Amino acid sequence: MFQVLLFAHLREQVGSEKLAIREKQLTVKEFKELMENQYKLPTQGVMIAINEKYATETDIIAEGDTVALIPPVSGG
Amino acid sequence: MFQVLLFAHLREQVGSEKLAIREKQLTVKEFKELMENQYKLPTQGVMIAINEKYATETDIIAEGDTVALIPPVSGG
Amino acid sequence: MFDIVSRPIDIGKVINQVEHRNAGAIVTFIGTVREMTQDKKTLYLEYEAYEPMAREMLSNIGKEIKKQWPGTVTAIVHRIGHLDIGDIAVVIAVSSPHRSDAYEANRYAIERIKTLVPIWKKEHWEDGDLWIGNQEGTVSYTENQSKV
Amino acid sequence: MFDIVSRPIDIGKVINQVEHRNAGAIVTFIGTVREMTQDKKTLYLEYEAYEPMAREMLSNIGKEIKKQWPGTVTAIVHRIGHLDIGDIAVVIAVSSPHRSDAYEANRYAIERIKTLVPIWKKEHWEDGDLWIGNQEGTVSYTENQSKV
Repeated sequence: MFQVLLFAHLREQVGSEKLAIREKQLTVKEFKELMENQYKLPTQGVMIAINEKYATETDIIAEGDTVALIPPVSGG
Repeated sequence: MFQVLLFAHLREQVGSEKLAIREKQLTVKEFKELMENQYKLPTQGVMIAINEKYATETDIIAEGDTVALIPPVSGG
Repeated sequence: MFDIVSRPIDIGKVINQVEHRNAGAIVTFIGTVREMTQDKKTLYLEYEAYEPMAREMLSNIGKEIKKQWPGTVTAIVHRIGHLDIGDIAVVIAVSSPHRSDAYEANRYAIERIKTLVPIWKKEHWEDGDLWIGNQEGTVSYTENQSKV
Repeated sequence: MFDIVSRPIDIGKVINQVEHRNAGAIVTFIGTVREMTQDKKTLYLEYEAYEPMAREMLSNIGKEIKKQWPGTVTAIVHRIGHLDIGDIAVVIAVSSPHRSDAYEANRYAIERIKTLVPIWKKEHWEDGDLWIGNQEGTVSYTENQSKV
């Protein structure tokens, strides 16, 4: 199991700031497919952070990680 | 007659912040020659202001004007 | 000093962080909440951040700058929460022995923030609100939002 | 606000002059007295100005900027007299709806000041002093000065 943090419009869409995903291990690519298919969350242009670092498609999400969906940012 | 204001090293060289020039009318070019020859003041790279505006070589300095010798600046 | 805060930013304190005996130039960028964007009138903004990651990334931007422009010192503070028109959202201060580096490094910092640091703003207008999708407001997430 | 002053400059007051509801970006340049230039250690500086002309020229730089970058607001204050290491010699603040203009206009202002505005600095070192002859310290008036 691992946690997924949601921000901005994704948080509002889900109505929650966290999801708990009952998977042992996923690549980032597989994780994005899961978000699209099961949670209907758009992931185009959305970056993935694992434990507060940006990840690439082939990085592995493991048990206990904190994953975040990072839509295009607009700070500054 | 007109007044000449001196700044920075030129003021220190002359030991005074003002000169009074007893001429009725001079071009800037003539004025610079006067400064070089009679006052031994270097005028290379020195800009001339007449009444607080930068002047060109052919501008006329007239009775009552305030002239300033402006060596290369170093503010900022 | 690289921080995400919920209270007004004290510009002077951010500048103090980068002052030192061999700083000849300090360039600061202050991002404020603007009322008009094209013809739309903003009422207020809300900023949200992934705080620990945003703090870490601001600090990384400082390290990148020190590497690329040796001798510079950088401080960045970004505010989150409710901001009214004219309020300060971000202050970036960069000091350097020479001015050219301070301007360039400061510009680099704001461009990095607007591309990479996990902070989002939601614009509130009279007729709706919207999470802004990228730094120039050219991408937005209309499908999930109230009509604007 | 375009001024030549003999007392410490209040950065916040200069910034206040350029804040307005449609300023999304404020870029400031703060010029401070640096201790080391190459291997020479500065003890203090003296700045002198042709005050009325310098004030007028600062104000003209503001007008040039408004013309070249519409929507910007500029304030410039330069200090003269005795300045110690770390003291602020000049503050330039430019606000603009968009950041790019604010950076460019601010940079333009400092370059204009260093080329055109009748202000001079005299560096004091342990072994002498010298009026600095141009903005980069590459021209000086050695013939009239104590040996350095």
